[in-house]
Amino acid sequence: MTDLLVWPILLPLLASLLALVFPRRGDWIGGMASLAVLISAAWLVHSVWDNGVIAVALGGWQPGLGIALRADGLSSVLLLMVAIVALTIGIYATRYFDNAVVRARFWPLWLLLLAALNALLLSGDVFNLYVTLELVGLTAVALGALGGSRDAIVAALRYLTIGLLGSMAFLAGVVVLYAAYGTLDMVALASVVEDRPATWVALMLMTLGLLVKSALFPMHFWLPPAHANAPAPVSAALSALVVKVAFYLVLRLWLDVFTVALHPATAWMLGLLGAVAVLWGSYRALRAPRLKLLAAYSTVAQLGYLFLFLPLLAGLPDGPAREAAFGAVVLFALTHGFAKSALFLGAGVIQQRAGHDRIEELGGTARALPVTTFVLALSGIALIGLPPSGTFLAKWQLLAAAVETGQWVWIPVVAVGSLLAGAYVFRVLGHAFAPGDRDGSALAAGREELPALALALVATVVLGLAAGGLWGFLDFAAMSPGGAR
Amino acid sequence: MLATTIIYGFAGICLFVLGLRGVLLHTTALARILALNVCGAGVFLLFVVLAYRGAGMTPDPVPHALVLTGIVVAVSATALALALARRLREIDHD
Amino acid sequence: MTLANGLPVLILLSSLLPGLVIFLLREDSHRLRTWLNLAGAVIKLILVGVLIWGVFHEQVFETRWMLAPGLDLVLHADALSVLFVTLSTVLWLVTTVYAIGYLEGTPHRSRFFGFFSLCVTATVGLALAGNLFTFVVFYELLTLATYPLVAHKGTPEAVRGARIYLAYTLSGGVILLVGAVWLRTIAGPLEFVQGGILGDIEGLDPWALRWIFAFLIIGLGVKAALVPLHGWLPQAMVAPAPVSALLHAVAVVKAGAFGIVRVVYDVFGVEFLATLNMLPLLGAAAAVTIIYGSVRALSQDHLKKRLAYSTVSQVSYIALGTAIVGPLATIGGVVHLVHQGVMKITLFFAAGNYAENLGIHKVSEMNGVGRRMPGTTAAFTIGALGMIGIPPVAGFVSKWYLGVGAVEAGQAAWVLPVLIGSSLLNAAYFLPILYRAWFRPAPAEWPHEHPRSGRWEMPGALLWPPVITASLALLIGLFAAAPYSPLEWAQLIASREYRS
Amino acid sequence: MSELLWVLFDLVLAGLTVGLAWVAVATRELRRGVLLFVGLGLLLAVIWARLRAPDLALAEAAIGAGIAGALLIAALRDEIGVSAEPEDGYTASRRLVDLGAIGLLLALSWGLLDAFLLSDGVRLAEGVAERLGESGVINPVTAVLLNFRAYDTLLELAVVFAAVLGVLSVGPARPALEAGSLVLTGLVRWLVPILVVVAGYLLWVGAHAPGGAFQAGAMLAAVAVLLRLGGVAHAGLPGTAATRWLLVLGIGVFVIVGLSVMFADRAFLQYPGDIAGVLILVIEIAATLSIATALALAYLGGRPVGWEADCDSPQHRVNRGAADRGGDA
Amino acid sequence: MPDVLALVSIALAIVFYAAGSIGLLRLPDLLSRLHALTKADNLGLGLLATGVALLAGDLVIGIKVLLVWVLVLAASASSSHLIARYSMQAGNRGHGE
Repeated sequence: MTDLLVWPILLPLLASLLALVFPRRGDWIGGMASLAVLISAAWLVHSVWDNGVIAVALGGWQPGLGIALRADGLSSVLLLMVAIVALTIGIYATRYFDNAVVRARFWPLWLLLLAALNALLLSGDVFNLYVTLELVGLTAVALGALGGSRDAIVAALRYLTIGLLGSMAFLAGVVVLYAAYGTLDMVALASVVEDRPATWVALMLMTLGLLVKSALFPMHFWLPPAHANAPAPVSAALSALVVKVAFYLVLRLWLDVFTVALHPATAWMLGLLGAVAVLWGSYRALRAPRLKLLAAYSTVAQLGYLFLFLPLLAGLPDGPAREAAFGAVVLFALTHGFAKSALFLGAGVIQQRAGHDRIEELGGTARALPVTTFVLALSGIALIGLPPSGTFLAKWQLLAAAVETGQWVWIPVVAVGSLLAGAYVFRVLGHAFAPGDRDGSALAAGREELPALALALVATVVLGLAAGGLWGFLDFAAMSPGGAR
Repeated sequence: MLATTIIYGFAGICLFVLGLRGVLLHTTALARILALNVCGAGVFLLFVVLAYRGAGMTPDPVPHALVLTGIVVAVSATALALALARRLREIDHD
Repeated sequence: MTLANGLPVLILLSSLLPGLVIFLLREDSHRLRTWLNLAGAVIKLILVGVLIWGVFHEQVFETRWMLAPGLDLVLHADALSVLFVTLSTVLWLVTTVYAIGYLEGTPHRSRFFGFFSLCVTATVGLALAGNLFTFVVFYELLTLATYPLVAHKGTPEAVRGARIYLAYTLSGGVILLVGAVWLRTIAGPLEFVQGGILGDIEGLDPWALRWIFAFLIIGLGVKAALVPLHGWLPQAMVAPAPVSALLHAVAVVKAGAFGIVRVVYDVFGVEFLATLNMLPLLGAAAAVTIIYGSVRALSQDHLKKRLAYSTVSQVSYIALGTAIVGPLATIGGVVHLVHQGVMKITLFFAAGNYAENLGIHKVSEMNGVGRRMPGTTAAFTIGALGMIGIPPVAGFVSKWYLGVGAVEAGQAAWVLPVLIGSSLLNAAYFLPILYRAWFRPAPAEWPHEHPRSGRWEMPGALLWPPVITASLALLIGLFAAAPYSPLEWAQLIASREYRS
Repeated sequence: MSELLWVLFDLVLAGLTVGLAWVAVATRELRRGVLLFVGLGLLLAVIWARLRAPDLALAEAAIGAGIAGALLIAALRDEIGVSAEPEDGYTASRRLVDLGAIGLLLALSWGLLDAFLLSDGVRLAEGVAERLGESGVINPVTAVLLNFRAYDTLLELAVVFAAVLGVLSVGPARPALEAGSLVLTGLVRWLVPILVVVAGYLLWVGAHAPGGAFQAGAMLAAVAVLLRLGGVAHAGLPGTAATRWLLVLGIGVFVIVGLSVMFADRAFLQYPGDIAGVLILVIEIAATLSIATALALAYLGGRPVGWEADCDSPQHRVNRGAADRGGDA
Repeated sequence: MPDVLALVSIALAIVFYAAGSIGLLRLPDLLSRLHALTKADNLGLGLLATGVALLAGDLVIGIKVLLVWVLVLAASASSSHLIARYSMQAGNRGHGE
């Protein structure tokens, strides 16, 4: 049963190799591999649901010496989300890249990215996290530069340099940790870490690296050009998965490994950066001339929300309130993953159909593609946090936690952020009502729009109504074996 | 053994900080890649310093393996960065 | 899935499913769309009939669905919700018929009727909400469903009006959300209970409760068009007639007023709220709105704008009723919920007919319209008289109870002048229209008149709805004391709200 | 007395390294920066040797100074005729960055000082020494690399694979150099066989002495660089299909060995004791070939000629030109 | 005895290296600098290699070290030839650069 953990990593890795060797059959290999990953992810979630945390010591060496792969509630749920989103984006990519040569370049990199994301989510070793972060970074940059335009290359280059800087900071943190505690395994670290300068410096460096990679406010400038100029399926993966996975690591480190050294002051500082990110990201999204740029800035804003949860989780004592807040941050991450990828795929359909994605001249295309406009509306609802979406429940819990811990300052931030989000979403949707001639038939660009529609529906309807089970699944005990606290 | 650790440890920290500063201050891609490699060298030096256990003792092999991995990762990142930079120059020239 | 917890969901689905199917229909499948709409409306009416019968006999209907730990989506039918559900179901059927007639030959009808059904689903959901969380969910859904309706025509003014509408309602929604979360966190799950729950919970800081009450009322006030927050309502007049009829008589505006009634009676409990002495503030706001709305209505030449301002003032009667602590005033406020709905929808139907048939938009163009369109104008007259509060039309009943309630509660000093003043103002802006319509000679020819086809002045689908709603208003006024009448029902609600 | 000598030596070496790094990073003139960087690489190799890390000294000299230096000098060659105009205007203000750098320096020193006080200095050294017998190799670094933390090395090969995929997808390779002068071709003809033999030796010796897959791979890549400089366009790389297989070989063998072991119901990459050494050698051979191919392709700077000839379906052969420009995204 | 010999040869090597470096800094033009570098440093390396070989005492290691010297000789000879040739082609005719 423990060898379940290996498949989500090895399947896409092997498929990536095959996709390079048999370039012409990239679509088939990619589709099969993504499907296989989805099945293994679902099976993994099922077995974590049955018997809590699953771990395997690779090479048979006990974790101190060797590397352990671990899957608990948090990582298995994210793994499932990555698998679903990747499969859907993969299907869309076969239609998006009509040029077989570019597709032949896309598939090996794409499957490698999928393997890297799964490896990062399952890794239980701090240095191994560095290598997986690096692998995610490089594949993301290579995919981003697939577009070939000058802006794409400049953005990819800056994304690479900044990403490497982040990785170096992370590695410096790993050095200090290894120097102080002599082990690289996260669970071992969690039990041995003390509240002293070495831990603070290590935590600061690792968090700094991860903040750069998850594009939190001051270090967000590389994200909008990179996500806006990458091909649509790639920018969907970048915004929904790559940036999200960096936040997952912050969550894992803060709540699982360094809980002893977690001072409310540092959590507040992150929360503050998150608040500024929310306001700044939403404001810039409001003024973005292009749809994909709007979506990219919206990612910066939504990540700000995620970081708002940190001071709240730090402030809440163990108990139902904290479990609710923790479930909320996971639900927020999941819903944003689905909604943002749907938004980018929708933008991709519009860009290919209209030749551009400038919002002002969107009217005609928005009417010709009613399903895509509906997708933009659904993902917009999820971004604002209006009821049928999962984000609404997450924001409710966020506000509830803010009231519970008495941290009132986050409430106006969330309120204004939601209104700004409403402004930039409905600015786009307003164009769908512009007067016009014939309305396109329901599924004008059928197969291209279905993946986006599926993702948007998951974000709003499924995660909105059926999210109740998430909290049960994530109950705190499953998060770390034996509860290191 | 203490003197060696302090000297090279401090050298490692200096390299790391120099590299970091270089990346933030330079604008051309090549200069930034150089600075990144220097930054990496600094971190690797720290790793090896904490692996060093005096003249007589055999050093701790784990950091050595990690640094080896680090060097290879650094060179592949450099290769990708240089390829992107070259592509950029090609686009600018035609 | 016994009937007890299945019925509320069925009522919701009866408009949700047709709506979703209509979205997917191609533009030219008119008959299927019409048939779907009407079938949905009729089925809902039947289900609501069963609901009324059940609730009258003390049967409990409740569906519960856990969305998140501590946050359950609860649909629970009690006396107050049944009142609002009946109102919206009946008027939805009538408005559907009207809309089918009104939108004949216009583009984007699948989209229109899809959102139209979603809007009613949200309203019914809001009415059946069993706790504050569910109420907020459907409250926001209502905003989403009505935005495309307001922007339906696609003209720049329509899109601008819709954007203003959205700005107001989203802001209101966020404020309501903050208030609801705050209350939910400090006071636990807020299941609506007749007579309120906060009274029995100790250790709640009164100042926090005052802030929360303010947040909730502001959030709801946006949709109930209390004075500073009413700006969106006149702008939303750009919407097609059936939308402005549905929006201003049944869905949006009533949602706000209904929300205020829920918060005052079933969350805080009116006796407990009196101790917090926040009700005078609400009363003052309502009074100001009533007067302000009527005054602004006077100066509006555009017929629909005048009706809009009239709505602004009329809805605040409900808020006024809730603000006065006393069973009679409560009855007055709650029953006005229904009466205003029926009367106002008649006026909007009539206004729609004038615009559709004769191209009349302004009051100044309405000379002699009574002769040309007797049916519609007769309905308009009944509606207008009701608004002024002249018996036997329903409006008189609610104003009467409000007046008597005020006297009984000893607050006649400021309530009576407001009531009388506003009735006079109503007369001031409605009677000239009636005079102009009946006694002034008709102009040589109407702006752009539709040729008279067949015996009636207009196609049946457009003529009969206003006539039906007008006669309904008359019947409710005449047979107020009959069993199952809105007044009877309001008395049942009031009796359960006041424990003393 | 010899203790003092060593301290003096360390001071000079460390001081020299930091000085060289400072000038390499601070210089405005790219050419000098690159050459100093190569010098820095060699100095680092000496430091690794000084700190008793021979494997790293080899790797640093071969990869850090060698291959990375070659890549940078090749990039310099493309740079000729281009003024170092800023790519994109953003640079954080100098004072802010300097302040941050000093702050970081102090913080890191404080953290490491505290870490050294806290730790007993042994960390994982004893653990590896005890289990070295079961690892199937004698050289502890190779044991850690290919047995204890084999998964890290697998992912590291994936990183190299990702980088080379990126290089291949970005654009076509550099134009080949014309044949070198008689002396150069003579040198190449002599050096290439020697280098190949040394690479083989390094690969073999890795099991019980400093050496191993990465150093050998870098050596083979050096052969490719030499051939390329000598005017051989394909730099020793076989045809497209074979090159694709070579690139894939390293990770493929690694994963297949790791998986096949699982059929004997052992964990992934848990080599059976007796044949561990053999398995490690097989993996190392495959890894060497993959790394050499990857680094050679990186030196080429992009897709070799005819790289995507077979992968576009017939109807797209028409806009092959557009494809090379990356096509519309 | 071999240690003394090794010390002498390494000392000599240092002298030659110093000469090469000074030559590099002082000499006016490219070709003469090349001349100084290749000559002095290679000889210095030879002496150093013999010194180290003697210190190591083991024949195999000694041969390997000398092999290093031979390879460096070949590399520096051909690279200095190439640099000279390139600079000649670049047209400075061997004086003052």
